[in-house]
Amino acid sequence: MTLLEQFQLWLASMWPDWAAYITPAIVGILVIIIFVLTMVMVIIYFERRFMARFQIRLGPNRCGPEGILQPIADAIKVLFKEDIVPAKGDKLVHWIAPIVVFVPILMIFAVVPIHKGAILVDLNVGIVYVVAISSLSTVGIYMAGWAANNKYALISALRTIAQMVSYELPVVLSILGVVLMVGSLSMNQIVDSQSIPFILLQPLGFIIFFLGTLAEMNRCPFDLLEAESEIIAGYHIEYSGMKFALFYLGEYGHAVAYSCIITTLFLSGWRGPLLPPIIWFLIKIMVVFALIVWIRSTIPRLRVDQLMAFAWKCMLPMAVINLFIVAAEVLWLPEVFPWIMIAVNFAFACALVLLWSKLFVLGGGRVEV
Amino acid sequence: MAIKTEPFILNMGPQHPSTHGVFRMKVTLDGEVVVDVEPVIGYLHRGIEKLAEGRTYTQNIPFTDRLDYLASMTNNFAYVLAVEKLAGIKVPERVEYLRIIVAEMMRISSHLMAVGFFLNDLGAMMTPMLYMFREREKLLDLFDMVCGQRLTYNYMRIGGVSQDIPDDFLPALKRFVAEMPGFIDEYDQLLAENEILLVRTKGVGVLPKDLAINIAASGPVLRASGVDWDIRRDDTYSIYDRFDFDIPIGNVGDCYDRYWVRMQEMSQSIRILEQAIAQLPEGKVCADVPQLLRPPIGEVYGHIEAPKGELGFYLVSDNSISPYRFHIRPPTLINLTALKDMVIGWKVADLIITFGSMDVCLGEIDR
Amino acid sequence: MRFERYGVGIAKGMALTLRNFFRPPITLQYPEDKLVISRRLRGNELVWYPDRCTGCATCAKSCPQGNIEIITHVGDSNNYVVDKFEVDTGRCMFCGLCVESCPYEALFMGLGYERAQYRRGQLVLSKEELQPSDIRQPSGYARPKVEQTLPRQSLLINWDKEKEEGGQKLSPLPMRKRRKGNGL
Amino acid sequence: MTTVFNVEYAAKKIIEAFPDSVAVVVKVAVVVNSNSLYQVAEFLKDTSGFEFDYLNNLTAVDYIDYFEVVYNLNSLEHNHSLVLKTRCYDRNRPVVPSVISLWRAADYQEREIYDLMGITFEGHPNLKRLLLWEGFMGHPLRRDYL
Repeated sequence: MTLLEQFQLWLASMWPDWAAYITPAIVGILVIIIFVLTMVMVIIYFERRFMARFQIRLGPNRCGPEGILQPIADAIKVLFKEDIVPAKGDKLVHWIAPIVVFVPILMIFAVVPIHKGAILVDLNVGIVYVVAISSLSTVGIYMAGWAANNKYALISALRTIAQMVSYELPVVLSILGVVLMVGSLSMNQIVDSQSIPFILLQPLGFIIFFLGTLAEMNRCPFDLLEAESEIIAGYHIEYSGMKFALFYLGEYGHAVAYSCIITTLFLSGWRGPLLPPIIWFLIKIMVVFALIVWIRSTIPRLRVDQLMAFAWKCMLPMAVINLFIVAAEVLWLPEVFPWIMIAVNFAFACALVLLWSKLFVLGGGRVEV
Repeated sequence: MAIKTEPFILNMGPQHPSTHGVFRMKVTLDGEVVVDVEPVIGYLHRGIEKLAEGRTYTQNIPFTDRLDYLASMTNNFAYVLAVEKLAGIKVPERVEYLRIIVAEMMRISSHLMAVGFFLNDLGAMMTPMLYMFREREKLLDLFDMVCGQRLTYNYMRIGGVSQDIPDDFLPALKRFVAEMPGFIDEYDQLLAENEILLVRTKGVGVLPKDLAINIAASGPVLRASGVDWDIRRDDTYSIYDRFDFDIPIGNVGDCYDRYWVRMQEMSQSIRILEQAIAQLPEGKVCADVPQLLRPPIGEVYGHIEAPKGELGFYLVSDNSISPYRFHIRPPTLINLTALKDMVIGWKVADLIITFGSMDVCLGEIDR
Repeated sequence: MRFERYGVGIAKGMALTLRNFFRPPITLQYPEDKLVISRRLRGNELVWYPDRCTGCATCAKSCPQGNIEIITHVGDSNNYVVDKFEVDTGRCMFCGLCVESCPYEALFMGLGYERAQYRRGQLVLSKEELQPSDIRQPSGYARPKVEQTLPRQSLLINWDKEKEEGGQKLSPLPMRKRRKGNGL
Repeated sequence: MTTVFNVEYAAKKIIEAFPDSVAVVVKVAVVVNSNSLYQVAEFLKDTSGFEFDYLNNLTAVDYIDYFEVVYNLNSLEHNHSLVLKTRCYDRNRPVVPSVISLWRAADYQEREIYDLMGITFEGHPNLKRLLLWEGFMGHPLRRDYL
């Protein structure tokens, strides 16, 4: 019984059915939008300050105390900018694309449990829903790249499609490992069954999922579609004003969403001692995001063929092997000794990484033209 | 049914984050693969060669600052050496040392920029670049102390330098020389072993040895291709023969070798700086040269090993106060000749890093 | 190409960025927090002392850009009286050749560097505007006597010393200093 | 230290190989006729003892009466240098053979001279203006420009 369902039951005792049904839904949607927007603001500020310190800079510190109003100032600036549509662009698609990018990311949050019972809908296929919805925004990115009628944007759009198709597979396969252990697709149940965080039980699955999501949210070192040194800004090169802001929101919303999913799947969600669950949840999101920022500020970018090779030659086989190992363990290992499982899985993870480092060649060389 | 594809032309630049200025490339792409590159330059052309014909020899020194604005000191150096060769001026001992100290500082500073921006082109999100800017900032402070500017130094004069170094200079430089090797080690730790950097740069953008000689590549680009040629040693100018330094040589000529050669050259420059500081004599800082110099009729080609390659000045004098012909041999323009051969068949991303590893400076190319 | 080192190189790099995370940032909060600039700074165009100037126009001759315009007439005691001393600083490239060539030390480079103007016309400085004032102090470029009187430059290389000792003290948390006019 | 190749000796050898090619020998340089420039350059590049494989610098000077094209040659193997020059007297249509097939270093430098000095290099595959735009009137580095 989620909190919203309780709220609905309570309303149903005094209001007509339709109102009792619709009001909690609206309240829930508002809460989620506010949560996402606030988190995005916090995370933008956090990333800028955090990355600045990695780069021995200070970062934004002028607006408000310690610069915490910087995202708001940015938002105001971007709202008042002129909205430019390329003369030869596809105007309708150009207009729709930011929405198509942003809406699916909001929809992901419907199944993220941020507290015990605090979930908009406890779908019994929650994680499948996440996978399905999150790849929708790729369509939006492709639309944006197509509509801009710009060659950089087109290259970016095609890169997105290739990247998303490649990285969706290892991500899904590593999720399956978690699902096998839990025995359910519901996000609530996944959290409930993590008395030990799955990052310990499935280190390899975590690594694959983490790298795969880095690629899916277009973060360094897989940020090929907006590689600013090659194709400048990629798909949003011709966007300005509020449309650009939607892409920006979408990008960071994606980061928040995937931080939430990683937290839920591998870091035991809102569970934790002493502190209230919501605080634990936020702390874990921030830790995951800090890791992402740290990686972004250190590592150079991969090339497009190396990116593909990494997905198909390294991550996909590893994810399959990981799935088989987990399945075998779930089948044969007694559940009372999780420590054995942790040791075995760590050993397997190390062995596989070493093996793949030696065996596999990343990407091709020169093409004869 | 076979899918029909056709190459398309991508216009990179003049406004592009990684063209290091206003450089434009007409790139023909087949998907992501580069089929053809045509560099288009001239967006920063200021006609310095023509301007110099109407100014005196001393008045031309500020113009040389504006060639390769990341290495103004060596530009000054090359020009004054050429004029001194033309006019037969002997400079005092202290001046030779001062010039070599600032020129080697300039080489470190320029290589820091080159490597930093090369890594930025690789997509390392500014971090290594800002670390290198930190070190460069220390050097710029010292240049500022010596000559009052941070970018366009105008420090050298015909027959000497404009002013002696202040008292604070040598202690600060000594401290820099002591600290810098630690930072070079740090950069190595950050990136030299980084797998992604190796995957991206090894074997990419190879400039073979014979081609490198044929296009008269110079500087780190030539040495990375395995040619043992450094004008500081092979055509010694000033007093470089008194110092003990090694010349790092690459063996493949790929982007990684160019990066590696630059990193090694920084260490070698620090060795030269150590020796020069230790030997620095006292004395005058400028020879007696008339304000309006009239060199005898003749011509001279003076070249030095600038950070980016062989910087040459071809001067023709008609015994008047201004040069009759003032020609600059820009190293990076001539290095660029090979760009097309190096990138064809590689991806767009490789085009960017190959271009970045050549360390071009548009102020010098367009003049 | 292979990942032959099992990600050790990447881990080393990440360790280094983390180390830099705990180093003090080297940026300064410019309008509130200023460096002591070089004693020889070639800033703020020129500072002109009319009492020392003899109107010989050596500076005008030495200027590579031909920016300095001098008009003189012969005065009572058979000297030059400067009628017009005008510098178009929009074209000035701060080479300092005019200051070096001045035989009577009447011309100095300035110490200021905040010289933005709204109109190009404001960049043409007349005789009165070139004279020393509060914002127009002479620098020690090519003038060793003036140089000795100026404060020591704060260098980044001396990052552990205070400003008075020629350093640029970096603190790990520079934002602790409260600023006035904290503005959105 | 790069030694300067003996100009007299070089001129003698060139005359032995190609009679009538050398116009005049000045103190620092061998001046050859422009129509035999390519052969001389090829000779200097490929003959053992010379082996000038590195073209340092290529420029042109406008002496009003004639244009002088200057080739600063260098040999990385023997570490010696030589200045080769050629002159063209036709002010309206100065033509010099291109050496791009010997030294590709001449590519941009010949284009630059064509652009700024107006000397046509015969045999250059891509002789377009380099620094100035197509359609620019005149050649700015000539002494009579402006």
